[in-house]
Amino acid sequence: MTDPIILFFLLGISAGLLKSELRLPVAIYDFVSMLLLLAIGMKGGIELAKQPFMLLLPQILAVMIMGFVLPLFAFPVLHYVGRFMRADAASIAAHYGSVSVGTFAVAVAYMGTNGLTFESHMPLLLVVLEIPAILVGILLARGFSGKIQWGLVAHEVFAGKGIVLLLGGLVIGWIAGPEGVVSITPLFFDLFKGILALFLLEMGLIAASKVSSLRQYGAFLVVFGIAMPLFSSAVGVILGYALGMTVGGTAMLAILAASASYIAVPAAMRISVPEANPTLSLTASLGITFPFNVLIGIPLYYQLAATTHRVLGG
Amino acid sequence: MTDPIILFFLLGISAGLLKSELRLPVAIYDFVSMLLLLAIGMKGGIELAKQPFMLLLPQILAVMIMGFVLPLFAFPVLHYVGRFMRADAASIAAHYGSVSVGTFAVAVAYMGTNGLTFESHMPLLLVVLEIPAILVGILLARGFSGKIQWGLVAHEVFAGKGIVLLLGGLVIGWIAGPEGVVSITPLFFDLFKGILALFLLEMGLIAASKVSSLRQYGAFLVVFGIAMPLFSSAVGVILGYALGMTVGGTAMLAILAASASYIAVPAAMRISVPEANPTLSLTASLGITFPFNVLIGIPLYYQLAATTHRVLGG
Amino acid sequence: MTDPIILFFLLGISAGLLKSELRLPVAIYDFVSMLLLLAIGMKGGIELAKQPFMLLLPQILAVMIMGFVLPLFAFPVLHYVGRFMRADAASIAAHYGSVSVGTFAVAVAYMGTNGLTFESHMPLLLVVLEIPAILVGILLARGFSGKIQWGLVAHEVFAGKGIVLLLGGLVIGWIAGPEGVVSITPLFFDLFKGILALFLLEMGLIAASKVSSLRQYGAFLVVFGIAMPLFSSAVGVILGYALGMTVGGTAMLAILAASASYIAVPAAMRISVPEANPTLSLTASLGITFPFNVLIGIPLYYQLAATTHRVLGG
Amino acid sequence: MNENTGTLITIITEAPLEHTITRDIERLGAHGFTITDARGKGKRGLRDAGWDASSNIRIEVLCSSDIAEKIARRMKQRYYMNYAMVVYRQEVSVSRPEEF
Amino acid sequence: MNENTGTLITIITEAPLEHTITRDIERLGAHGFTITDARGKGKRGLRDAGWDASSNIRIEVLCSSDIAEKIARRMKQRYYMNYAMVVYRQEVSVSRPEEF
Amino acid sequence: MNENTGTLITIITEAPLEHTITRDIERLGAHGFTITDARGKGKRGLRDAGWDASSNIRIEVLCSSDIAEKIARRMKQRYYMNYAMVVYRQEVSVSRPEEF
Ligand SMILES: Nc1ncnc2c1ncn2[C@@H]1O[C@H](COP(=O)(O)O)[C@@H](O)[C@H]1O
Ligand SMILES: Nc1ncnc2c1ncn2[C@@H]1O[C@H](COP(=O)(O)O)[C@@H](O)[C@H]1O
Ligand SMILES: Nc1ncnc2c1ncn2[C@@H]1O[C@H](COP(=O)(O)O)[C@@H](O)[C@H]1O
Ligand code: NA
Ligand code: NA
Ligand code: NA
Repeated sequence: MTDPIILFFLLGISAGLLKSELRLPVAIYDFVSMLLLLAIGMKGGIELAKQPFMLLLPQILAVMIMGFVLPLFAFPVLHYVGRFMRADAASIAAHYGSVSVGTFAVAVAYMGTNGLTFESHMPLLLVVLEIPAILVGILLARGFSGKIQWGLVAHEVFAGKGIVLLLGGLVIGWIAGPEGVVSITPLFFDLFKGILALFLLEMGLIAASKVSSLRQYGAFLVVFGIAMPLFSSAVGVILGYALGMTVGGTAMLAILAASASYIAVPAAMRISVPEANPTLSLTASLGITFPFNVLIGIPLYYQLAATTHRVLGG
Repeated sequence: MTDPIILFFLLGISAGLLKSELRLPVAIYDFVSMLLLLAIGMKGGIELAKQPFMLLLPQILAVMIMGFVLPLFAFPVLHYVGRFMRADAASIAAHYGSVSVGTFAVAVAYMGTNGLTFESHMPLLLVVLEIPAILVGILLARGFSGKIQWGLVAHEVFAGKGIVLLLGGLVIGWIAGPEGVVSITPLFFDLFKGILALFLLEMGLIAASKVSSLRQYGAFLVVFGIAMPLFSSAVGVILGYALGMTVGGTAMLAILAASASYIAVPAAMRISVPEANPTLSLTASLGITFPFNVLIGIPLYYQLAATTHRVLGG
Repeated sequence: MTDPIILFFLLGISAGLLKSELRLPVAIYDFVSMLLLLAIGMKGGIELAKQPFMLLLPQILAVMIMGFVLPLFAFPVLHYVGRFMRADAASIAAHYGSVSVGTFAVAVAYMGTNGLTFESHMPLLLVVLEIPAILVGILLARGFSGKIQWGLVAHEVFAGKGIVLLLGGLVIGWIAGPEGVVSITPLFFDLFKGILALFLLEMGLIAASKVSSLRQYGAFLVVFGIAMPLFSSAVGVILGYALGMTVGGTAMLAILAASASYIAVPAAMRISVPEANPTLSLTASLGITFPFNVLIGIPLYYQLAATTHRVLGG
Repeated sequence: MNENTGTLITIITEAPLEHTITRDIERLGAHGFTITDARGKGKRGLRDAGWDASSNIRIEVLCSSDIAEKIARRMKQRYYMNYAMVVYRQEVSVSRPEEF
Repeated sequence: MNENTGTLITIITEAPLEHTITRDIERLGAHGFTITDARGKGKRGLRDAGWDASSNIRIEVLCSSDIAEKIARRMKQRYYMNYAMVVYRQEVSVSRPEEF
Repeated sequence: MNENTGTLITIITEAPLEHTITRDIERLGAHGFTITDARGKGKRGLRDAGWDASSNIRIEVLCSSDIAEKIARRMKQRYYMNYAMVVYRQEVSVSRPEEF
């Protein structure tokens, strides 16, 4: 039994490859994204209310460091092996150091479908992981000496739709608590997987539209778009295990590490590293890594986490 | 007790006639249509999974032949009695030989409300019936000698939103099966009738906007827009009975036969028979036949099917 | 435990003040408004079916008179104290004499959350209250001698989206009755509070965007935007008590009286009193009164109604 | 090609005026118009389209210079005072001149 | 600034023709185009955009006057008869002329 | 009618630049602007508006030819290199010239 949301993704890819005129209207895509972001945020916030925040601080810090470190691995590979220009390598590295909310949503659905559980503060780590890679990317492109409009960058990141809705949902869930949100459950939680299905339909169409640029930019990007998430997921698994997370939490951290941004980071890079070609990074992130993670990666990373815990004990 | 979705349709017509500024935003109309198409497709697919496909082949073939034959009846009436130009007669004939998903959705709701059942593979027959009339319409307009860009026509039909979503939904339902789709039931099935109500509100507004063109094109179009579905429904009832369908299935086939396309066929005709005036066919299909079928036709055709089965036995 | 819909409103205000790029797409705002209007109308209609219409006539008349009287209080204050031009004072007065459906929806949610009940024909009074203030506003601006295109005004008011959907919903609910609407309950009633949450998110963003005009137009508008609803709510409470309403009904009437229009009235004023500056009235209505009512007013007016009933007996 | 110059007059104004203005345009003798949704800023402040009443439309009319003159005059007389509005005109060459 | 005059050709037509016409435009040598959604009225009646098939698009192409001439001709020959369409041209000064 | 010629400068570029560019425009002395959403194709490939970041906007500014010159220059200097952008200018006659 295949999860129907994956079938929606495949339908999107197929329709896109057949050059169907099918598209989600932009307003609907925005609507669907907003609902997912708010729902994920609220889910996290509700659970967060149940535990003392201070206990999470070490995890938050460790994960933040991972967000700084991952792009530092990606950059030299892209710049020296892949022979990308400095700006392009930095921008792609930032995309892969940050996270994708869409991938996270699919992972949440995957865990639910398979009756698996994970640490409930994962949405918080999602928010935490969005940002460090952006800073690293900018510094990699400009160097420490470069003139960077940090104010603009900060506004772009923190006032961007994604963070506002995720954090806003988190706070709402936190304050309202599990009973508080009962009245809005039908829209935000009961419809979650249906809305996710529509989202994945559009993501499939978008992924398919990247095929022609893939051909243009060649094999290295394809290899990188698969190898990098594999590497990052291993880092995520090790970190999750080291932090004493459950198998589910370890898997989710691996998935976060493996996912590549396609909303927050492109917007920030376009403003702060405009000479980087956005087609390159979006082709890799949306055309290769997102489909790879959704179709193959998520169960794989879960296996990796489970095996690690079994072998090392825990 | 009137079904509220019919009341929404009447509200739309009234608001339209009162020249209210009420309109569903285009993006919402698209959204609502997508949900209906996917839901109908999935419903069909889920049931289809339960029966061997080969047993359906004879029905599929017979229904396809009906799709070829109906426009051949309509064309001479339109061309010789109605004195429409060859291209216009061919185009209108194609509209009436094909089907309307909106009418089908209302019929599904009608059957549900009244606790009636029908063969679950009806959505498959819906897809099957969309296409033959288009081919016949093009040939009637161009003749066999004419230069027709079949590639373009095929792309327009098969890559069009309607077929992709219906067939896509069908396949998703088929693969996922009844348990698979449970998680997306709240969006696609629980909201079905509410979404259909919004769709009918807009359809009422559109139908009302055709009134002025109705006046312009005269009485023949009105008579044809009612007589043709009555005739087609009779053909549908006979075929359904002959194929050994249940009363419900016979009624649904009659409804399919009686409905007139307003999405797939207009798009295909605009490309392959551009000299046909689209206002003519859309006025008939949306301004007369759709309201007639929704308000009067559906229960009527059901009665016809029930009476036929009673009289002839079965 | 704070109601999450209020938290959504606060999120909207915060995001707006932080100059976030967050916005509900226009099509989604329209969609959400339509759902709320239809749901409120239907709720009223369903209940209305249970009681003889004639018994309501006195209440309807009394409330209508309140709608004529309130702007007559507001106008001199605005014109002579606030020193607004005749047209501007008339237009603002009309806004405050009429009602806000958004405020009403929040009040419905508030009553529901707190297990409070109210007379079920309130949506009818909502419709009744929309219109008189518009007529008064126009006459205040033009005088009885002025040439007024009443036909245009009537069309703008009665064919406007708001009234058509409210009244349409009312009639649908009335005819279909409680069993009739069961099939469309998931969309219109189960999702109600979630949809309202999204609506309030956008309203928060809009309210925040009025801050700069607030600064420009000064303190009087702020004071008026709070004092006027307080005064009107007192009138509403007295009228509700005098009409023999329950505590809940009295509170709802107070809320209706206290709310200020931001859709129907601005549209009508723009056409019939175009020299009035729409920024003034919308700044007051959306920037001050709506937030005040949502955050403070609704519970306050309920207390006022409860105290009045307790003190005066009933 | 049979080609001719005509005048293109563009009106940028408040969205709710759509029906009134297109009626004006047709009465003044123009045979058609094209409308796109817009947002903008001018002396009446920001009109950001988040809201029906705060959005703009951009109306284009191809017509003779006489009719364009009449339209511009009418706009000025009926709407300039009280509504957000900008009007400008250009000469263009039209490929289907017979109708204007 | 290195600046040059070019021709701006604007085509207003039925939305479903988007792909066919942009293909035509590119084949005739133009290096780009810009499209906005529109609604309107003309000799083929009201096209009010409530409906995909009843909405218009407005295509703008910056190109040399030669290519504009070819595009106008092609539109006339292939679409005028059967589709709602209006085409007009203007001279404009372009700030990035090297490409046109 | 009191009428005057002015310059209409049109900028077609990436949607996320909206705020930065309108700020530039106002700083350079223009009193207003009008924006419509668009999609298109140019030397930086297809920008098909399915996606916020991949959609275009079309900014129109009515101003004096001096200010138009400044705007064009500023666009060239700040955005041409790294962003999808096309800029062109026309003379138009404006019915409300006092403000430009
Ligand atoms: N200088 C300008 N250039 C381009 N568009 C303008 C200009 N001034 C005003 N507009 C547009 O016309 C609308 C109404 O202008 P106004 O009446 O000046 O507020 C604005 O919302 C803009 O869309
Ligand atoms: N005189 C006109 N001025 C501006 N736009 C026009 C004019 N005539 C037609 N149009 C536009 O071109 C489309 C097709 O025109 P037509 O082929 O005349 O129906 C219409 O829907 C309008 O959007
Ligand atoms: N020749 C052209 N004619 C009209 N619009 C163009 C042209 N070239 C580019 N554009 C528009 O300008 C945007 C950016 O162009 P570019 O920087 O060439 O990619 C494109 O996405 C188009 O919308
Ligand atoms: Na990552
Ligand atoms: Na049919
Ligand atoms: Na009021």
